[in-house]
Amino acid sequence: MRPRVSFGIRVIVLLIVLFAAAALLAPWISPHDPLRQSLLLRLKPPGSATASAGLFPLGTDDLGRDLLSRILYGARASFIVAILSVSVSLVVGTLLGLAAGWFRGWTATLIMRFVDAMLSVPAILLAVLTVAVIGPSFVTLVLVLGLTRWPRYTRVAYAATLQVAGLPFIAAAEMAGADSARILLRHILPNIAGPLLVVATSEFGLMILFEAGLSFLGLGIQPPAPSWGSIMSAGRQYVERAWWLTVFPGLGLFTLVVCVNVMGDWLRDRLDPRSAGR
Amino acid sequence: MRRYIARRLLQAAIATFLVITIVFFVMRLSGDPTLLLVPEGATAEQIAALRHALGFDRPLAVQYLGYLGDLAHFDLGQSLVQRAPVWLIVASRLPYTMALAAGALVFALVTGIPAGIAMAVWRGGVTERLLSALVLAGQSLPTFWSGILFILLFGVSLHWLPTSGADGPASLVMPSVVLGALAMATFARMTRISVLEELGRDYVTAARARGLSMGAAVVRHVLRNAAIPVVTVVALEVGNLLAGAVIVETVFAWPGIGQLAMQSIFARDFLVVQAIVLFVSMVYIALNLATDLAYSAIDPRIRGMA
Amino acid sequence: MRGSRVLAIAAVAACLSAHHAAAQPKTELTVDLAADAATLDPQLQWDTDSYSIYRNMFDNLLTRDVAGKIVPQVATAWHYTNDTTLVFDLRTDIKFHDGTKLTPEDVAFSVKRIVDPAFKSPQLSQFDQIAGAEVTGPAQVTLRTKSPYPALLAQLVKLSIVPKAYVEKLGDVRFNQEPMGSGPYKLRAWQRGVQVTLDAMPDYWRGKPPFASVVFRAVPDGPTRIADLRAGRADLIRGLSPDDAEALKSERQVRVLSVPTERVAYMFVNALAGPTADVRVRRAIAMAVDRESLITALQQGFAKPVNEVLTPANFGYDADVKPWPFDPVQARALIKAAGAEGAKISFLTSPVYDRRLNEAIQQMLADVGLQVEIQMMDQPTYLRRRQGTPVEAGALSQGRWSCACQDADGVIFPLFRSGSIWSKYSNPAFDTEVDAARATLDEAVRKTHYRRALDILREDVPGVGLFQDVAIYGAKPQLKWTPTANEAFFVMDMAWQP
Amino acid sequence: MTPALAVHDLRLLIGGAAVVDGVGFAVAPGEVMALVGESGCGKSLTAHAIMRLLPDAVRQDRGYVALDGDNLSVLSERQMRLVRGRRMSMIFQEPQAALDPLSTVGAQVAEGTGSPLRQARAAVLAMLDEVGIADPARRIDQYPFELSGGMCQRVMIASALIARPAVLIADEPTTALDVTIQAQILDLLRRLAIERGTAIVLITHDMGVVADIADRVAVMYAGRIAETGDTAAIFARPRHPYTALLLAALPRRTDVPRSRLAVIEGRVPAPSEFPTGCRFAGRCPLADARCRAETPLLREVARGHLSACWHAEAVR
Repeated sequence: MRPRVSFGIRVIVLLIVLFAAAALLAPWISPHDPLRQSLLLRLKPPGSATASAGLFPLGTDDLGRDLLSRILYGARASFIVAILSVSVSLVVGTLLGLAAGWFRGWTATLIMRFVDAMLSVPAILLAVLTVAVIGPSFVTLVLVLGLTRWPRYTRVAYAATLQVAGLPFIAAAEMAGADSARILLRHILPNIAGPLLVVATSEFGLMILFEAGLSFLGLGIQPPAPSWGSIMSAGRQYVERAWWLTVFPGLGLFTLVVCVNVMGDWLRDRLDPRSAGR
Repeated sequence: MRRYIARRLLQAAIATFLVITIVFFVMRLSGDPTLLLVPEGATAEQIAALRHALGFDRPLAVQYLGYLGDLAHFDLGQSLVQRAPVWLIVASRLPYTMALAAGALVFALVTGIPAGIAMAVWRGGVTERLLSALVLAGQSLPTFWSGILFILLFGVSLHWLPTSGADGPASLVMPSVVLGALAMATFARMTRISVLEELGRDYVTAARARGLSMGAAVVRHVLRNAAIPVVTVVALEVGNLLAGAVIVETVFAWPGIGQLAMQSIFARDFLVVQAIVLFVSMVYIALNLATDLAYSAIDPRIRGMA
Repeated sequence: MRGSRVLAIAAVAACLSAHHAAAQPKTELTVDLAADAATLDPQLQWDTDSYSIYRNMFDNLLTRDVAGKIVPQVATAWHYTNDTTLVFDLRTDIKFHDGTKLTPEDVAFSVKRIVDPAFKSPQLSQFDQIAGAEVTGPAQVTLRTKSPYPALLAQLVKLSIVPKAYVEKLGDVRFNQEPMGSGPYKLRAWQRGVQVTLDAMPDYWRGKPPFASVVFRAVPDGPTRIADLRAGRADLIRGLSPDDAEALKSERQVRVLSVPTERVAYMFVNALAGPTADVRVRRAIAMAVDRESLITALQQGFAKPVNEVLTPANFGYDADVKPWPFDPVQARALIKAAGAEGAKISFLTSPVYDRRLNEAIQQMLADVGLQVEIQMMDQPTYLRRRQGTPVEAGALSQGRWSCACQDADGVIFPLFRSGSIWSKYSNPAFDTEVDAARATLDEAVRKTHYRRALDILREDVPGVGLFQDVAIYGAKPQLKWTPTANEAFFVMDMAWQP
Repeated sequence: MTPALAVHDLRLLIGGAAVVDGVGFAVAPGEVMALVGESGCGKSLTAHAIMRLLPDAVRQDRGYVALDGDNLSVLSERQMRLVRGRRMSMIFQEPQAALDPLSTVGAQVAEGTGSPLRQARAAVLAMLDEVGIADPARRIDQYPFELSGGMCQRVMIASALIARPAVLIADEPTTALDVTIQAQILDLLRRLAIERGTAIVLITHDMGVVADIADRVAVMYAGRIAETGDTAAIFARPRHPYTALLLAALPRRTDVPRSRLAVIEGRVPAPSEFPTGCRFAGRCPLADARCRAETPLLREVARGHLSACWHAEAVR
């Protein structure tokens, strides 16, 4: 955990890059069309090959689709949902936090009380509820995840803004006639970016887990579009006969989340030494 | 102190009210459960008649005020699907979730805290490396995946434990471990930091200078001081355990309120869902409050101020 | 509240420490269902799991035998005095579990209770053709319907008789928690979400029940139900998937029981809006779906081919109606002719429906040049759109239809009759036939009308019958039981093999 | 006579750097020996090394400590535990930090006896009384936060001396305290040393404190002993330029006695940049080529007075 780029961190970064590349390049590196079914090739074990269809390195699912291709495309879904929902909550949370920290008074009370209320409902429960009721779709998923997870950013941004706003150079900028928006964006935001980045990284891992979890419950990415969660959910029915359907996507998910978490710890140690290791 | 508690209680009340309101309206975003209740051949008139009888043709504001009015009389209402008092339905499932949450908490505490202590005391060694790998795993394992793997390994292959359901104490083991893994990781990390911080303090050296062994110093002095930040996370984790129960209870077919919540959400059994969310949020809020009060139990400095 | 909480905790403790001995000879029957009963009041919820449990605690006015024929139960005989008046003679030797006699008043009360709008029974629409019920003799009840109603007897098969005095004393809410009937079993304990335990009534009027007690457990997870059966924790399990059944077939300690049901798997095809408003496209879709491979590959043979949107278990089914053949070449040509090549076709669905079937059909239609977009939504939204205007309803969706009345009137009438909420199809000729079949009690005449109606449907294709669903059960080999098409679950009909 | 405590040729390493190098001294029963130096000179590490309570990062690769003639380095950790508190104890710079905030005063003092407070209560009360705590019966059940800094240090002393150890290591015991309290604590230590015959190793950076209570003094610079001898002799005539500068910086008695040693120009080199030769050469007005090339060893410049300077005789 020492703040220098150790061998372990290099491996982690490499793995994350590999995952991202797999997600990005899925259409080109997948051996099969992830949606192409073949009812005659259902539930074939890893390594199965047929003369006509070729090799299925990780086997096939319950509709005879290639599991490896579906996992590669599933990485895509994980990344896109996580990136978008983290962006949504980062933007919403930061803006609210900045506003609360800058204007203080009633604005701050209002915003921070709402943050308290949001934090007093377990986010996953709220997400499950909302998605189940609105009906699952990609947009719903991103919005619900994004809009249930912003309070953590608000808290961090609020505390950091309060701290930075008290520093002399801000007063100087104010006296020089800069308006609030300019000060917030040009002077304060860059100074609170570090802690926000730390939160965003740890949230990134959580979002990947949430997406998979909701898809597992049938509330996330909808079949036939591949997502790690929905592949596992379908695979659960066949857990005794087709273990590969749950083991491989889960392994991908687990590895990616481990990498993101390690990365998050490392970033935190570098950028936010006060809370080292937390 | 009393004023502080009063203020916190007021905050809690506002938060609860917001939660109730959000959930009430979210649940009604996609319409009412009438369509789910009628037989397939029902005509439009028959559907309208049942909707009227159930009161779902009233304006939302009227339904909302009615619900608040009932709540004010501590009336959670009657389940549309089960036609029984909501409190009875929730209360009959609650013991299962409590058993599961307690099992998970016990698992997380008895593994996480010693692991955290060990990582701090034997820092830099093989022990720490092994344990931090374990902690990282606990933190990164999706419960629905580890749940299935456990079922596959201990239930299907080894036949050690029942695969799912609530069938004897053995069936509590797997869901508790799976649900508790994340909390275990959190406790271990928190304990490690906290103990490390305390180990560096003079009073530890002073205690050892008086002839105490390292172990005795840790047990007699370090743990209690390190406990304060850990207590906070323990309380918060209990709330997260209740929320996490939604997925774990689904995977293990555990008949607690998490499973009930999922069933009721899909059946649009509004009042049951609202009652569960209300309950979980209140537990969450109460735990937060309890944490603050727990500080004073541990720390005489705060007790002095009370 | 506190007291009951304590009790509930004690109950969990008891359940957690209970050991399920698997020793023979067994007098207990343990059944794994997918869910707990929603209600045990037989006049409220009627989902399959609730139904399976409470029907064993009550007697019904009428019932069906194994062959599906309507036979007496509480009623001994019945006759129409005119097209809207039906007189039932009743047994006089039936007692409720508390020893009170089942009287005609109880029967009349049961009818009036379920049709009372204030009672808000979800089953109301099945009985709302009934205008009244009067006691007309010491062992006689007379029902009146609003108009001639051929499906009345089929509906009355589902009417359980509840004890008037007891219900009135407890009120509806408590009756649902402490139900009592006159059936072969009475309620011992109900652990919500976990299990319902029933005890036999040894002096039951139809004979001594086969098991001293029956436990219905809620086991939502399919693989767990199978594990329970294999391990002997359950004697009978419901809701096996075809894949599971196929895998279990070879095992000696388990017997797979299956029966074709009256449930028809069908595909709705919107005849009023979108690309499918063109009958050529609809016919092409009918020819593009390879129903044979759906049955063999997806259903593992646990399904029966059907010629129409109806099953042989329904009155009115006609095997002579010829379905469209599987012919992708012809289908592609038709689509080209209709100018619908590459057309986007929406396929509405919800998590309730078999995902694999959706995706398989999507692929089959893609093979003939139609771009199917599966739109997943939650069940209430799905129902609202499917039952809404033709434009809202989407082009396609799949469904599994059962009217629980085994009559064509309960299937093709609501699905395709103009004006019905499900129907996105309008053909006056068809309407005339199904209306006529509804207005008479003469079975031969009704059959003729249905044959004509089915011929019209075949040409117009507002829906495609995919297969007859098969209910699959897993049981211990020693259990003797013949499951029936109406998915009834009468413990009275089961026994341990000697 | 066997000294109560003798340190021989101690060397401590952090990484590769010898932060303490060749330190040795002896203390007789009832004697107060001061170890003086700027912060970072290794005096505090020496104290921890004597107690065998070094931080993980510090390694001792040479030398040993003898307590009443017994070589402590051959003891196991378990045996060492019996030495700590009973035969030798230690008090610290920040008394409030050195007390567990969550344990009562009495419980912590009792730890020195090895038995729980319930059994040791009378002894603890007596000890608290002996270190000058008023109303010990009330104080015994209080928590450290309820006590002033000076009282906390008295508690520390009580906990360190309750088992009547022969040696007390006092690591900057008065630095964190007010001037008046400082004097009281020093008096207390002095009195205990005389009454109980305890040998005291007093670690300090304050020559004023040394003048107050030390019988003998060892001046440390950059991990080595620069000069050692009787307090009176050294104050009368320092034989090391460093000591001379320290004494020169010492204000007269009437001035504020909490003078810092940093008044000497320049700063102590970091362990990684210790020069060859005399480590003080960089700041020494007398330094010449020899000082920068050869390490001066301690040599007797007067009876009982040793100095590690090539120019000991030239020091004024």
